[in-house]
Amino acid sequence: MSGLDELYQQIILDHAKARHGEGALSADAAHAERFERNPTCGDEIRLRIAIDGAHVDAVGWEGQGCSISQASASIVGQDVPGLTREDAQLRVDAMRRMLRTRGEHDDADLDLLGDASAFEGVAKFPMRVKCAMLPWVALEDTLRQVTARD
Amino acid sequence: MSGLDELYQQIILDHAKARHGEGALSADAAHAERFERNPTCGDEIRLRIAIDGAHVDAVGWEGQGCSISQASASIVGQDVPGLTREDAQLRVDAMRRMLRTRGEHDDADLDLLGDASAFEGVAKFPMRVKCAMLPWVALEDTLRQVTARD
Amino acid sequence: MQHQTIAPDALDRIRADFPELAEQVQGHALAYLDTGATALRPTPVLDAERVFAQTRTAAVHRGAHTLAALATVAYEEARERIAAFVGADADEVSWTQNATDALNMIGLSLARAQRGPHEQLVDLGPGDVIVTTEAEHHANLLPWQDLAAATGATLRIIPVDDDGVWTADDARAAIDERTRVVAFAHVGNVTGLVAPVAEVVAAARAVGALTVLDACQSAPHIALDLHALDVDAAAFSSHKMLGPGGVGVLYLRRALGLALPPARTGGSMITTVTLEGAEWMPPPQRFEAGTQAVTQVVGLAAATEYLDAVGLDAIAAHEHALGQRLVDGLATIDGIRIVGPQPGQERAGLASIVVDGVHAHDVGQLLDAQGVAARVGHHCAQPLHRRLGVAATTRASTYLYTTEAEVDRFLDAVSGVRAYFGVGR
Amino acid sequence: MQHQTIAPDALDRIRADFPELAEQVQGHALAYLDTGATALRPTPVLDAERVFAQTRTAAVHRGAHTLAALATVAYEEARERIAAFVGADADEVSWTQNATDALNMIGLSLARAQRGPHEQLVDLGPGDVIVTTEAEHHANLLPWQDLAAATGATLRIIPVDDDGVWTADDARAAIDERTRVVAFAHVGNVTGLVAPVAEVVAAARAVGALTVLDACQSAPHIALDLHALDVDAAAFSSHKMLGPGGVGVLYLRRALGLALPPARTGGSMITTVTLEGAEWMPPPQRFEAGTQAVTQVVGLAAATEYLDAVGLDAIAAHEHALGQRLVDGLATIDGIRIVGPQPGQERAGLASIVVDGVHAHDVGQLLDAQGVAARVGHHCAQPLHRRLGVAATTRASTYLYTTEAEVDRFLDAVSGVRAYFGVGR
Ligand SMILES: Cc1ncc(COP(=O)(O)O)c(C=O)c1O
Ligand SMILES: Cc1ncc(COP(=O)(O)O)c(C=O)c1O
Repeated sequence: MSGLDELYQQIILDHAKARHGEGALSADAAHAERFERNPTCGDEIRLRIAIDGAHVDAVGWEGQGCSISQASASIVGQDVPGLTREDAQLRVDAMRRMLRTRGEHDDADLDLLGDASAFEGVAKFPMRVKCAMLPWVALEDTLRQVTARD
Repeated sequence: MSGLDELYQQIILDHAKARHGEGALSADAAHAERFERNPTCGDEIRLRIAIDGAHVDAVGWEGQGCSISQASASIVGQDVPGLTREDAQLRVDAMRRMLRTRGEHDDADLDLLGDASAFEGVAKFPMRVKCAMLPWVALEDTLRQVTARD
Repeated sequence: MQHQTIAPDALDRIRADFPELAEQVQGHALAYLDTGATALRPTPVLDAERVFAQTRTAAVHRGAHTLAALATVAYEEARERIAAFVGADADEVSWTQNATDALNMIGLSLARAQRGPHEQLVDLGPGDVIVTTEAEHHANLLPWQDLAAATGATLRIIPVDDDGVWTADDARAAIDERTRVVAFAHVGNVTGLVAPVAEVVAAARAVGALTVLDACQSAPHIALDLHALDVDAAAFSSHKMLGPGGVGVLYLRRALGLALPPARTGGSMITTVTLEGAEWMPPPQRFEAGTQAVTQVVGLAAATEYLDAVGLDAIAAHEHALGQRLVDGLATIDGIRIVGPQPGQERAGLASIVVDGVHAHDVGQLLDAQGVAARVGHHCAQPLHRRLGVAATTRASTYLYTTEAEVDRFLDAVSGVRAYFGVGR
Repeated sequence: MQHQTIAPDALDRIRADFPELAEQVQGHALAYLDTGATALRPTPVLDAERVFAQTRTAAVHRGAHTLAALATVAYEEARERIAAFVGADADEVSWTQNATDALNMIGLSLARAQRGPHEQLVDLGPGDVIVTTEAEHHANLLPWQDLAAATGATLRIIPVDDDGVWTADDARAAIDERTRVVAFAHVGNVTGLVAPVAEVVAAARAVGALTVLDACQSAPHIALDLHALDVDAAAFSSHKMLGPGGVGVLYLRRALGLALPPARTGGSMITTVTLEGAEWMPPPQRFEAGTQAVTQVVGLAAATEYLDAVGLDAIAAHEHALGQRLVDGLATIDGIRIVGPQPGQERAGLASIVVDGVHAHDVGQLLDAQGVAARVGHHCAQPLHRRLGVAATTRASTYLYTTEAEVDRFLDAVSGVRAYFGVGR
C-alpha cells in the first residue's frame, strides 16, 4: 500500500462522503458546543453534544474541510453517541497517542478506535494530523464543558 | 611613511592643537552659521562666517571631535578668511575631489588647498572622510546661505 | 511579442545552480511549483553570503576599524545595487524584516505622523479614506485596517468579480476626493492578475492620495522601474527573488521618506539622543533601527546580479509561456475552475484552481505524493477566497528555473485528482 | 570561584572554527575585540544554514507539501532549542528583525493595547510611569520615549554615578506606585555592569509593574534562565551570539503574550480575516507577521548548540578572566579612565575607556593600524556619554574565541596612544 493509500484508506474516503452526524443536533438540543478551526488550511467544525447522565447521548456537527477532517468528524458522529463520557475521552486520548506520539500507541488503542484506527497512516503526514484531530479536539472541549458544570 | 602617518601628518596634529579660528566669531558678528554633526562618531562643529561684499571677512567655529575634524576646522579658520566667496567654494570643491573621488584630483587641487592638502591620505580611510569634510560642508552651507540672500 | 526567453541549455545551467531541485520527494524528483511562497536559493547567492560572513562580519555604520569599514562599503554597495534593480535611488530603499514589515512600517509611520510634531504629509482622520482591494494578501490588508482603526479613517475596498479580477474602472469608482492612500498588489498572489498601475496611480494623483505598491509578486519576475511607475511607496521580499529570508525592502519616494517619522527607533537611526527625545537621521537609515541583516542584504544583491545575468525580460518571457501553458492545460481538464484572468487573458506565471468536489488540501496531498510541490490553502487571502466561495485553492507558481515538464507533471497530477477521490465519475 | 574555563587546546580548536580570525588587517593578524557590536560566525553555524537553504527551503506553516512540512518541523525544533537555551518555553519566544525590533514590539504592542478592544494588562496614561536607566542602549530608551509620547505616560530615568554605574537602591528610589513598566539592560554594553536583576524585579513586582530585560549583552555570554529571573519580557539578538543577522528574539512570559495585541499584522499570524478585521493566533505566531528568517533561525539554533557544547559556564569564566585582565591592565596605563565598575569589582568581559586628551576616533585608528579591532563612538548610548562628560569612548569586548594575547595587544596599543598624539608628555 503506497503512503498515499495508507492516508486515504477507502474507509476514510467513504466516511468523508457519509458524513455521519452532520446536522444531527440543533443548538437548542445540545448541552455543549465547540467551534474549532485549523488556521493553516482553513478546516473548521462546529461540534455539539447532548448528555444523558454519564453517557453521551448524541453528537452533531457542521463543518467544512479536507476529506481527513470530514471523515474524522463522521467517525465521531458514528461512534461516540452511546459511549460513556469517560469512554469518549479515552478515545480522544487514544487518537492523540496514535497521531502525535509516533508509535507509542498499541493494538489495544487500535481496537478501541474502531473505524478511527484507519487514521493510523496520518501520523506519517505531520501536516495532516491537525485535520484528523480537529473533531476530537472539539469533542474533548465539549466533554470538559459538561464536566466543569457537573 | 606608514598608512597611519600619512593620515596623521605632523601638520594635521599641529593644527588639531592650534585650533585656528576657534571662538573667533560671535553669533552677533556673523552673517551665517551652520551646525554640522557626524552621527557615526559624534564629531560636531558650529561654524560662522562674516562677509564683506564678495569676500569672506572672518570665520569662527566651536566644536569637538577627533584630530582630523579639529585640524580641518583649524585650516578653514586659518585659510578661508580673506578669500573671495567664489574661491572659498573652489576649495570646498577641491577638498571633495581629493577625499571622495579616489584620485580624480590633480596637483592643481593640492596647490590650491595648501595645508589642507595634508588630508590627501584620508581618502584611504573611508570612515574618516566625513571627519575631514565636516567643517568644509558647514562652510559650504554658510556660503550658500549668504548667496541665497544676495 | 516577447521574443527573448530562456533557452533550454541556459535553463539546464540555471537548474544546476539550485541543489534543491535535485531533491527526491516521496520517491519522485521534486517539481517545485511553490515559488510564489518562497523561491529556492542558487549556489552563487549562498556563496556570496558565506564569503561575506567569513571575512567581513563586523558592525556597519558603527565601527571605525578596517573590517567595519569594509563591511559598511559592501553593505551600501549592495543597497545601490538593489535600488538600481527596481529603478530607485539608494536613499529611497530601507531594509525591513520582510515585505509585511515594510507595509506595516508605512502604516505605523503614517499613524505616528498624525500625532505630530513631524511634518504632516498625509492627513488621516474620520472621513478620510484608505483604499485597497478585495484580492489583497493579508499583508496588504491588515496594516490598513490597523491604520484606519488608529486614525479613525475609513477603509474602502475595491471589489473583485466572480473570478477575483478587478479593473481600472473598479479602482476609479472607489477613489474619491477624501482618498488619502491607495494600496494594491502589482501582481495578485492568488489570481496572477497584473494591476493597471498607471491608471490607479493617475486616479490617486488626481486627488492627492499616496500610492503604495505591494511588489512581492512583481519585483522577482518582471523588470521593475519604480520611478517610472510613479508610486510613492513599495514593498517586496528578498526570499521570493532568490535572496535569503529576513530581508524586506521598503521603498519610499524621497520626499515621502523625508516627511515620515520612523515606526521603530533605536540605534543607528539617530543623530542626537537625549533622555527626553531623539533626532532622526534622514532616510534610508531613519527606517533601519538596530543591527540590520547585513550578510543577507549582500546575499540579496548577489541575487539581483544573478537575475540580471539571466535577464529580467527573458525571465518574464519564460514565465509568461509557462503561465499560458498552465492555464491552457487546466482549461482542458474536467471539473477545474481557474481563479483570476481566464485563458487567453494576460496573467503572471502562476495559476490557482478549485477542483470541484475535492478539498484543496487533498489535492495538494495527491500532488505531493507525485513529487509536485504546489501550495494549497487560502494563500493569506481569506477575503478573496470568501468572495470566490471556497475555503482554499491550489496554486502552482513558476520561476526562472521551472520547466515545461514540471508544469506538465502538475497538469497530469491534477487530471487524476477527481478520479482518485471518487468524484465526478 | 569559577573553576571550569576554556582550556588552551579547546581555545585553539574553537578559533579554527572562525575563519575571520585568520584575516590580516593593516598588515597585522586581526585581534577582534568588537564582539559587543557583533560576534563572528563559526563554520558549523554557516554549514547548518547552507545545508538547510539547499535542501529545506520552503514556506513554513503555510504549505502542505513534504518540503514545507520538513522545513516547518526544523523551524519549530529550532524554536524549542533557542527557548530552552534561555530557560523559556517555545510558545514564549517570537522572532523579530533584531533586538531593537523586539523592544519596539513590546512598546508598540503596549501602546496598541491601550486603544483596546484587547484585554488590557497594563494601563498607561498620564501619571503612569515607565522607568529605565541613564546607561541604556538607544534601543532600550527610544521605544520607551515613544511609548510615553503615545500614551501620555512619563518616562523616569534611574541615574548613574560618575562611572556610569547604577545600583538596586537607585532603582528602588525610581520605582513607585504609579510605575507600570521597568526596562533595563542585564549587562551594560558600555559599562559592563551586571544589573541587580532580582532586586529590580522584586521592586517592580511589588507595585505590579512589568519588567523588560534587554538581554543583548547577557544571553550570548552567561547561562540565562528567564523563568528563574522572573522577568515579563526580554530581548536579544542572534548576531551577537554566533548566529546570523536578521533574527531578534522576543521573549514574552506566556500570560503577557496572550494579553498583548500584535504590533504588526499580516500573513501567518491570523486565524480568521474578513474585510473588516482579523482574529490573531496565539503567541508565538501572533508576533510573527509575514515570512520569517527561517534559515537564520535554524542557524541560531546551531549557534546555541555550539555555545552549549563549549559550555556557558566555561565561556563566562573565560570572559570573566579576560575582563579582569583588561581592567587590571588598563589600570596600570597613565591617562586612562575606565568607565563602569572599577578594577576589583564585578564586570562583564568588556571595558570602555577614555584616553585623556585623545579623541576616541583617533584611539581607534591607532588600534586599527595595529590590527586591533575595537569599537569607538557613543555605542548607541549618548545620554550615558553625556553624563560621563565625553563624546565617545573606546571599547574592547571579548568572547569565547578571544585570547589573552589579543587582550594584551589591545593594552599595548592603548599604552602608545598618548605618545603618538603628543599628549601628556
Ligand atoms: C545592550 C544592547 N541593547 C540593544 C542592542 C541592540 O541590538 P540590535 O542592534 O541587534 O537590535 C545592543 C547592541 O547593539 C546592545 O548592546
Ligand atoms: C502579494 C504578496 N504580498 C505580501 C506578501 C508577504 O510577504 P512576506 O511574507 O515576505 O512578508 C506576499 C507573500 O507571502 C505576497 O505574495
